[in-house]
Amino acid sequence: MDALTNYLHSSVTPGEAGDLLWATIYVILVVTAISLAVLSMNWLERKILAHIQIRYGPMRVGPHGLLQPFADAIKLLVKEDIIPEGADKLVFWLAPVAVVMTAFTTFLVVPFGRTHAVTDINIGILFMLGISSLSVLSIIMGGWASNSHYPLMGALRSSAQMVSYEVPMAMAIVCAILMSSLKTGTGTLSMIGIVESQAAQGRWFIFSFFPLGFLAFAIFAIAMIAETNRAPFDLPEAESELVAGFHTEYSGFRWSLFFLAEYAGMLAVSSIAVTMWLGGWLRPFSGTLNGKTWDLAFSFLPALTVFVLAGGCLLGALRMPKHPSFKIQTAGLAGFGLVLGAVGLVLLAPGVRERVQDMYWFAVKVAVFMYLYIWYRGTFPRYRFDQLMKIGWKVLLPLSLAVLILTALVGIRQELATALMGVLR
Amino acid sequence: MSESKFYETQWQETGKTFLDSSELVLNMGPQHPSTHGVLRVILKLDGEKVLGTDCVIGYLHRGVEKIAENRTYVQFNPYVDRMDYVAAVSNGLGYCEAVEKLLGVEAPDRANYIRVILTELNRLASHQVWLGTHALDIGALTPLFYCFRDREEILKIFEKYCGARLTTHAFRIGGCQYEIYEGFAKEVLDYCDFVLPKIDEYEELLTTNRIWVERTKGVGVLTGAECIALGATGPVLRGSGVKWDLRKAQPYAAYDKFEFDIPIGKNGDTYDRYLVRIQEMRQSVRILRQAASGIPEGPIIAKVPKVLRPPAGEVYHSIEAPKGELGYFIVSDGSTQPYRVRVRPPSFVNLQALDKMVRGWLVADVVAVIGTLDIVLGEVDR
Amino acid sequence: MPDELHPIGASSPAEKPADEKAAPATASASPAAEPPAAPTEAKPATPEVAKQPAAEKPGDAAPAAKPGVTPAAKPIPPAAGAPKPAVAAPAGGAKPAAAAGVAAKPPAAPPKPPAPKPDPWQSPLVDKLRQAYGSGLREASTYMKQNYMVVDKSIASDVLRDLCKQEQFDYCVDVTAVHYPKRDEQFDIVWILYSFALNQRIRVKTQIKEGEPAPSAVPLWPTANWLEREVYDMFGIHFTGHPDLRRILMPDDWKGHPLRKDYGLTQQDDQWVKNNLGIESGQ
Amino acid sequence: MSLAPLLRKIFLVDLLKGLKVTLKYQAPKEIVTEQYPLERPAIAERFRGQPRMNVNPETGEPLCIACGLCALACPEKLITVGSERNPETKKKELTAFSYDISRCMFCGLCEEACPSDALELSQDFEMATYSRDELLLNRERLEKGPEPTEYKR
Repeated sequence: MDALTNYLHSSVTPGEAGDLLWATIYVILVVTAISLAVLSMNWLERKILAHIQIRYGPMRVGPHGLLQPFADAIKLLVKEDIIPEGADKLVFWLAPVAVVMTAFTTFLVVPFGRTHAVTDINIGILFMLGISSLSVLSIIMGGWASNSHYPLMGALRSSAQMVSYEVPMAMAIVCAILMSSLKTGTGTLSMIGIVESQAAQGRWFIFSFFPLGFLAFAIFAIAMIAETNRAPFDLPEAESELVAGFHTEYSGFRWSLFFLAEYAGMLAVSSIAVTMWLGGWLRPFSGTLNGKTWDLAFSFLPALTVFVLAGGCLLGALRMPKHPSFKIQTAGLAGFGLVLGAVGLVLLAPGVRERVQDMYWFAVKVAVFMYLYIWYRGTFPRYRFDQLMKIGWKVLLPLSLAVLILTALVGIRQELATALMGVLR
Repeated sequence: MSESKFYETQWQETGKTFLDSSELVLNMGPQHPSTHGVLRVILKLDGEKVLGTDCVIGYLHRGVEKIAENRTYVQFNPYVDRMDYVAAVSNGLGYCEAVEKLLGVEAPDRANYIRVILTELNRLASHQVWLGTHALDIGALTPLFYCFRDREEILKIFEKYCGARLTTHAFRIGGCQYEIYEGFAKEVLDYCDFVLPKIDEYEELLTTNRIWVERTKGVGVLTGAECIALGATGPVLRGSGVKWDLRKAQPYAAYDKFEFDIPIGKNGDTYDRYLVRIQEMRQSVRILRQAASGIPEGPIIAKVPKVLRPPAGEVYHSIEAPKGELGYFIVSDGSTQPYRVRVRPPSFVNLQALDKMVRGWLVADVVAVIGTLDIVLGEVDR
Repeated sequence: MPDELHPIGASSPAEKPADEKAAPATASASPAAEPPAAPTEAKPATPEVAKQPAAEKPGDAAPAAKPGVTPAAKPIPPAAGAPKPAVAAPAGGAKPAAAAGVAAKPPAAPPKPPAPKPDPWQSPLVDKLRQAYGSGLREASTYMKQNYMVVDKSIASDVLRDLCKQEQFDYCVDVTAVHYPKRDEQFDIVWILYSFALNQRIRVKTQIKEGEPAPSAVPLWPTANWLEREVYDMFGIHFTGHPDLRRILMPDDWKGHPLRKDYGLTQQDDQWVKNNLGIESGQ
Repeated sequence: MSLAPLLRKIFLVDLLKGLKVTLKYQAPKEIVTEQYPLERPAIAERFRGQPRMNVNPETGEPLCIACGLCALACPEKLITVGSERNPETKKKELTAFSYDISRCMFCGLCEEACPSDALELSQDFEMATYSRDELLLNRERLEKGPEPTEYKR
């Protein structure tokens, strides 16, 4: 009980507070949440992509295919585990494990809210970048160990791609770090610190030094798509060229681990983008529309969203085909709506209301990124390998360097001016 | 010897595996997402650069020409639909006209108009399938569905007209079997109005899209002379700037009665071929409008005997199929069965250009070039 | 053959009795006396030209033969009538064979209306070629408005080269073959050429014996590569000068050449069934 | 490069145009696919589907006159007609009829050949069966016509 009260009154993350119990609970929660998010991403991607492509998408397993990801997961788990004969078995086995490990480890420092992170370390962003770069290794391992041409080419492509896009990505992040040093005077590498400096400056870094902040964000946004191997940069798993890229030879559970890692990676880089430029857990207009009433008004939004979802479910249940075979589905959907409604009620409670605020906004921002990912995938063709490299090295890298230098110059413009004046005098 | 054993011994004997050599032999297909069926291309690669290719075809070989020798002229008609199954109507048209030539009969005007309408609809449908799959190969997932949505309307017209959607068997020797149904002309005209904005939409998605342009411009270049030397016809030839279309050069059916342009490209690259095909779709709509609003009255089938015994002799007749020149060389010995039917398949001949087009390019371009050649393996292999 | 079909088949000549008029003319001209027929048609009566109506493919020979056979054959059954010209004209290998095939197919071939005959093809191109090759150009005719020429196999490659390089036939539409098993020169090789400049299409044909190679057109038109491979695959005809003569549609270890007339439709199937299933027939 | 294309390139106009199209089609009302077993497609009247043998609706006698024209017309030779001459009426009567739809390509030539409208290709397109034997339709099944499966879950 003590632990609970301690936690509830804590204003820092469990890691910072040295609260091992809650840190462990948070790790478990984060892993579960990410896995669930990946499952729902799976459903959403299929659904949204289907709607872009004027089809229904999954409709049969559960109402509107809501249970489809679970069915998929079960299918993948019970599938025969195939290891190609020529494969290097140990590495083949290790690759998906490593990729999942790296993908989940990054979430240790992601601040879902001021207190909602496993821990906050003062080199948080470096930690994230470092760990997420490790996923290259597992992809190469998977591609190499398969002992097959397509995976090998996929692995080579993806390693080249990830390595080259990491550079502009890091440059863009350095811009954000530079921006965080304004006003406070000291820049920080801590994820929470960066969000807090955005709060302190009263604006998100995407709007700082216009258009430099936006440019840095744009560079990061492009690089992160390439970093996660998504369309239009999905060369490593380009279906029409390399069949499935580095995981061509994987199936069943191992494949599902790659799948999990890919989506977890998407969530991770989106979290970085949100933290660095979009104010992390801060709600929009926290600078302009502040004050008690606005806070109160905004604090109802999570519950409202859940209610809207619940209403959607109930409406959907009403509009289900009136066919006897849809009885269970209709009931299920209605039940799900009711459960959501109950959750919404819980979210209305005063103590809970404020506490979920942070997470809510963070989740909303990440969800926007996820939607963009899917939207891009549904719209754009795929770049060729050399063109991708060209964009990375010849466009993004110089651009990011320029933005970095300009940001630095703008950041020290007063000092620069005084120094110049001194020289001139 | 099992595969791994093979590598092991190879390793022990030479100290090298395939990974050690600077050349990589990649086997693309016959089961590969973007070889449009069962094409198998053996690629010799240096890294990702293509040093050479070898096409292995024949996985879908059904011996259509042999079947023809064992069927009567009428009975063989449905089989030609199975060659280029994306443009079955064109196949049927070519065959029927070839046999008509052999018989010395001519299809009546009304039949010719119906034939033109259906073949042009089929050209649209074929180009839509091409665009969808080509875009899919290059990574754009969505145009495929838009194209198939619009093609569906064409297939509905086919289904209403002749009772089948894909392998239509729409024409008979001497004309058409089916009278047009009520509202046929209106449906075709409505479709013309429906499809033009959709073509604009495809263009919005792709034509100016920088990724699309980068992926297709300058890729798989064939000059006009190379096209002619390689026998490539259809949009491949026109994309290289040779203004040649059998519908104009040697008009058949009722094509001499309609006004339309032959769109041509300049650079002979994948992008130009794309533009040519898009323009061809618009021209098809133009022909459809003229044809559907002027279907003459009259019989739909010429007087042909129930049992066809064309006089001994041989003819070659070719039409402009969506993929290029589709020719039929038919030898008759005066009996009810053709002595020899030779199909000159455009896809088969065009596919020869693949090697020329992809040398020195990357693996991703092989996929793009296979797409731009618009091959149908049913026709390549017959 | 179906009995039911018979009345329909029989009715067809009755429908067009007018055509009968033309029959005697051709009948008396060509089949009755082979060598004399040639001078009436062709210009100089060189032996090659004289042989021409006989040696050409049955597409041409059959219509000539049929009207001739049938009036004469009225008292005798056509099956018996067919071999007769074979003895009479030993020079013509193809003609009797084809005639026999035609006569034997429909049980009682009704007197057909005469088939349209190929007309001689007059054009500067033909004159030029005739000048250059003389009797090597065995025939140049127009049938159904389509021009074709039959050349001796010894000059085939030269004619093709001339057509390609000098006469602007820059596009090789198709290379194919036809098998006439009963003829001495079993195979017709057909090159279909097109000229973009002239908008003209011609066919060049030559005849070769079993086992004889044909000249390859790949050096002239690269497109002939796969087309010749297909001919090789389907007929077993070798092309000299082809860079890469392999099977193309059939698997490499396939036995036989499917488009030959003596290759049964279910032959391969039956063999497979016999070997693998141990039964006589799968169908 | 003139300014307008350059600006268009910088502001990603080409990409936004495509995104606009895909955004537009996300509305659920744009969906064109069908929930197949639930929603059934409209089949055209002339559709060539599973064959059926028509009988005289009043007497129940087959319309087929056992002429065998369908068997002759069939390119795949998959129809067999058994007939017997009735000694009393001197007419041919149908004794057996089989139609192998596993080899059928639905070209419609048999239907066209039939002089008595007995053989007809119906609108039924659901011909999947659990065994190949079921695809060999005999006279009884042909006369009964296709029996489309009801959609059940």
